[in-house]
Amino acid sequence: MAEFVSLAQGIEAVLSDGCSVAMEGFTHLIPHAAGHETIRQGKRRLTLIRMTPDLIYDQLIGMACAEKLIFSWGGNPGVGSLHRFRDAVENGWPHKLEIEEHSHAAMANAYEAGAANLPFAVFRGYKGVDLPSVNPQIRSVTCPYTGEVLATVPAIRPDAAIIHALKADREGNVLLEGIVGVQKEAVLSAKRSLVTVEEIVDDFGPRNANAVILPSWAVTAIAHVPGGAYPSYAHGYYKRANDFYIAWDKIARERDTFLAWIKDNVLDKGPDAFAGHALATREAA
Amino acid sequence: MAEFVSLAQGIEAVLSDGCSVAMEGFTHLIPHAAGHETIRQGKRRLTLIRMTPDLIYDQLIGMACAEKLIFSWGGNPGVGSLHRFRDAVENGWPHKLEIEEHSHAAMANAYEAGAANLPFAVFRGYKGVDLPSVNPQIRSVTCPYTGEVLATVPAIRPDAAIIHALKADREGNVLLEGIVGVQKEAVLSAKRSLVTVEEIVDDFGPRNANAVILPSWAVTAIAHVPGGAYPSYAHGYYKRANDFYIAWDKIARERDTFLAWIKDNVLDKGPDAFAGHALATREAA
Amino acid sequence: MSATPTEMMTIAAARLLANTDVCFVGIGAPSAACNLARLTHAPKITLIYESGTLSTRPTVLPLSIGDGELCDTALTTVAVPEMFRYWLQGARITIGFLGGAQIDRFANLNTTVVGPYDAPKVRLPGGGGAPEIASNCGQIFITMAMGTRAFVEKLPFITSFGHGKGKGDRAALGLKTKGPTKIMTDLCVLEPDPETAELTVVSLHPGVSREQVQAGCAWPLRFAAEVTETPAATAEELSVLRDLHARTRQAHGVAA
Amino acid sequence: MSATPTEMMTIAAARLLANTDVCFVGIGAPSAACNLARLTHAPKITLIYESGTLSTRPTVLPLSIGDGELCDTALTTVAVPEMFRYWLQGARITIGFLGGAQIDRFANLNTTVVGPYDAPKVRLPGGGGAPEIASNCGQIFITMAMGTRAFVEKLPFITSFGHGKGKGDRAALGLKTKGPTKIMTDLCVLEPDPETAELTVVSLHPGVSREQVQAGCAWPLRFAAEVTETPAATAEELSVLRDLHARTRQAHGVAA
Repeated sequence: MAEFVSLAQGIEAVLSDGCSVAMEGFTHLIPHAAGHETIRQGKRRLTLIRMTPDLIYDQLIGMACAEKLIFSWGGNPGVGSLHRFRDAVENGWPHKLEIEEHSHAAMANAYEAGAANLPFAVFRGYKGVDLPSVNPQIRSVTCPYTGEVLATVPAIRPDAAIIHALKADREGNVLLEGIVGVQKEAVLSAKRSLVTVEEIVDDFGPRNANAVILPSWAVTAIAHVPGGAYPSYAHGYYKRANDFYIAWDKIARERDTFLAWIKDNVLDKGPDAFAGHALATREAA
Repeated sequence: MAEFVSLAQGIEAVLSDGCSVAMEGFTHLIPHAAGHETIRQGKRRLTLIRMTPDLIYDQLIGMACAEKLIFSWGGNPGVGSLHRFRDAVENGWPHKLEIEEHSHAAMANAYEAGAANLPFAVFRGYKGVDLPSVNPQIRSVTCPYTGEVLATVPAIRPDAAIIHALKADREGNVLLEGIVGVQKEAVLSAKRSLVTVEEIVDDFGPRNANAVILPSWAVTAIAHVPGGAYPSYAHGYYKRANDFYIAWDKIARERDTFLAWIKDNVLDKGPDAFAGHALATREAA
Repeated sequence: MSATPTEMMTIAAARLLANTDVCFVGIGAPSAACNLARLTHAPKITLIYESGTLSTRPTVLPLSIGDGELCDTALTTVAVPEMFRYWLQGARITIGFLGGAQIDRFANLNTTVVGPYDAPKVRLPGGGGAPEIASNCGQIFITMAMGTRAFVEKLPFITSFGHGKGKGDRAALGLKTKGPTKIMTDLCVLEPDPETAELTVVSLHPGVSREQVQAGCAWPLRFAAEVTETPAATAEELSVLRDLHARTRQAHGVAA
Repeated sequence: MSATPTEMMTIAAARLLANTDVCFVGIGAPSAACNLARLTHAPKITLIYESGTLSTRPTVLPLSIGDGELCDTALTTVAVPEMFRYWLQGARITIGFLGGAQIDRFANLNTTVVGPYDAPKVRLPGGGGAPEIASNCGQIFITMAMGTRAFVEKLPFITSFGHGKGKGDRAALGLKTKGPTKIMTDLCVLEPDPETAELTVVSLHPGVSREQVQAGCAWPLRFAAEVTETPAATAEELSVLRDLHARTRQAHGVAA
């Protein structure tokens, strides 16, 4: 059964130095508050897994939390580069970052296989492209019926998954709706999981057609962190802070502006700051 | 885009002698009216695919429509045997029936692989059991990462899928909710599909958390057949006619009582009869 | 007020269940046992039916694996492929319930055929979910009424795997789950012997003799060094179980 | 009122789309083109964004692939694994849109690195959905602004496969889809030559010369036997497109 914890307790419970973690959320519901707490706790040598590293992993990479990145698209959506990610790959700052690169289809299938407790995923992909020549984890199997050769990737089975959701009920069941991404698969593929939520409710009430519900017994810990997805968004709560995504380009371009921003906004702040961000975004919306 | 048709037109459009068809519905939403229309049209040499053949395939097998059955559990749920299925397998009446037998997990994975346009499905199954020794379609692949040997089955890719759903909107999008089974996968795995529906609406309105919506462009044809799942049920419309499942045991036990029932209730009737059945069940509920 | 043999089988099964269990429930005795546990000592037990209903809390027993009642009272309902992939194969189920037409001394089960597969004397329904329930759940509880046609020397067909030909056979296949750990019958409770995995009578239901039990089994039964008496059904167990069946009859017009 | 080069690129792409198309849409010019088509001659076109939104009808352009607006106006939204398995790999998409940092003469694309993969001069975002969009969609439309750093002689890395080294290479890989059939740039429209699959200029946007096009391309460009002029943007096309961008700016505070 999921336990209700503070964000700090939750990060301590699910992350340890050297472990692998998937912090997921596909544009929607990116667990930024949990990323900040990970920086504050000074976690090291993490294997970071995420389809789109986005600002959340740019921050972790820049703060030297990551040893390895498993990913499929490393940009600032609609804006351009992730400068901290590029600085690590191009210049080895703050240290060398090992990368394992896939396509979206490969990562989505690898999460699905992890949730299904399979050791690998099979899909039609990687035809004619160069990624298999630089990623030895991309292999193949032959169909036992047709002889067709299909691509394989290892299942994603992280030590921990961290997601942000809309609601938890008092039994610890979790609700996501809107764009639900790969979060269900991330949680089910992981050994342990932390879910930050916008609110805790008595009853989920009416739900959208594509609502995803995670039973309490499939979740390790839940922390109540309103606004915890900012500058990403929480459907029905607050909108995506597009202006912050644009501003990040300038903040993260240079090492010193990045470090100054992290000091002011992460190291010197706590999870409560997110409630204010979300409120400001909601009022602006 | 899905076309709106009568049930008779729909069966003519998606079924032809010798083709393979999956009529799915897991206890809920079994497309019985479509099964009856198939009998009336005298289709022959069908490969019938279905996890639980149930009364719907007992009727088709008894009326000599089937050449082969692909299935995973062939009983009358909570009652006992499917006598027409047994008569075909044990005694070759009305003619010999070829069978390809799987487990539920294998069939569910095979539909999933079909929907995903893969030639086969991989799963952890069939360990230590006798089915692989009598079904040469159960094979294996070796994981390219761990060396583990996993079971495989061919993807299900039927010529046609037939399902019963709750609602279609006027653009031909289809809604199922409640116990949704493998119907989405059956439709997406098939070359063409027929959906019978309880009602046609302007707007789907509020939906359950697990609603499945099939876009119009993924469906071939839609027929409006209220009550079309009877004696199965349609969530929110009418309940399962448990008494008919019990009665079927007696009807289907002997060949002559079976043939008499089919004449009176299928050959001499049309799809409209189902509206009455459903109404009676609703009133009794 | 004393329990019938079938009630005793159900009650013995219910007693083994705890609040922390996640059970994959079949129709009949398993469903009655799980809901009896939920309505007595294990109110937080998690029940899953293979139709896709997660954490369901029916007020009456379902007649089919996919009754609307199961969906209406579930936390959520998932599609059948997801049920078999993420939840069963995903190793999230602690206890799976199975029964069968036939069982052998190592708790392998047959629900497929009597006679040769290609020319069966009796064609049974087949495996359904059983083969992968047997391999993927943490452990398996079996409920079956005894009789020499059910408890047989040799199975014509192994539909789901118990302990094969003895201890170590599961591990040799790479299975990490425990397999059948308890067999609740209408007359007694059996467990695999810790050394050999052969089924062994560990308790007799009240008033049942060793001879009665042996008469219901085609192979020479082993009895544990200390065979106990299954504690009699309590008044609460019986009244909750009978109320559940009465509600079910009223709702469905038939018994579940 | 005449179109800017970027507007002309978007409008040329929009004209190719029909009511019966099912489009896998990326952010930027593809999104603008698809929604322009939907708001003009193809109101029933089906738009899919890889975040899982099926049959979406946004009133303003999304800034990200997963804007709430896409979900709010969609027929339904599916999980990302389902999107890539059932819908993209399921071969249900007729047209996929791609762009890239670099393209070669056979419409292969690079969005991964400039320089060696292990020691890149510029680390680009990577493939994302592109490798499997390129192979699984019925055909591919590419939108890219010209320039000699974008239209290059040789790619340092093939992120998504176009026509390889020429005609027949797709079939040799077992691909049954058409691959890139149209490349819309800010200056012209190119198509693979029917005999060789080499990109060939088939139409020049109004006022653009052959020399200007060649100046934007690092390899010696082929021109079709008959190069036409791309029809100028109509007043309706321009006003609908500009209204769409104005609504988007108003909604987001920034342009999409």
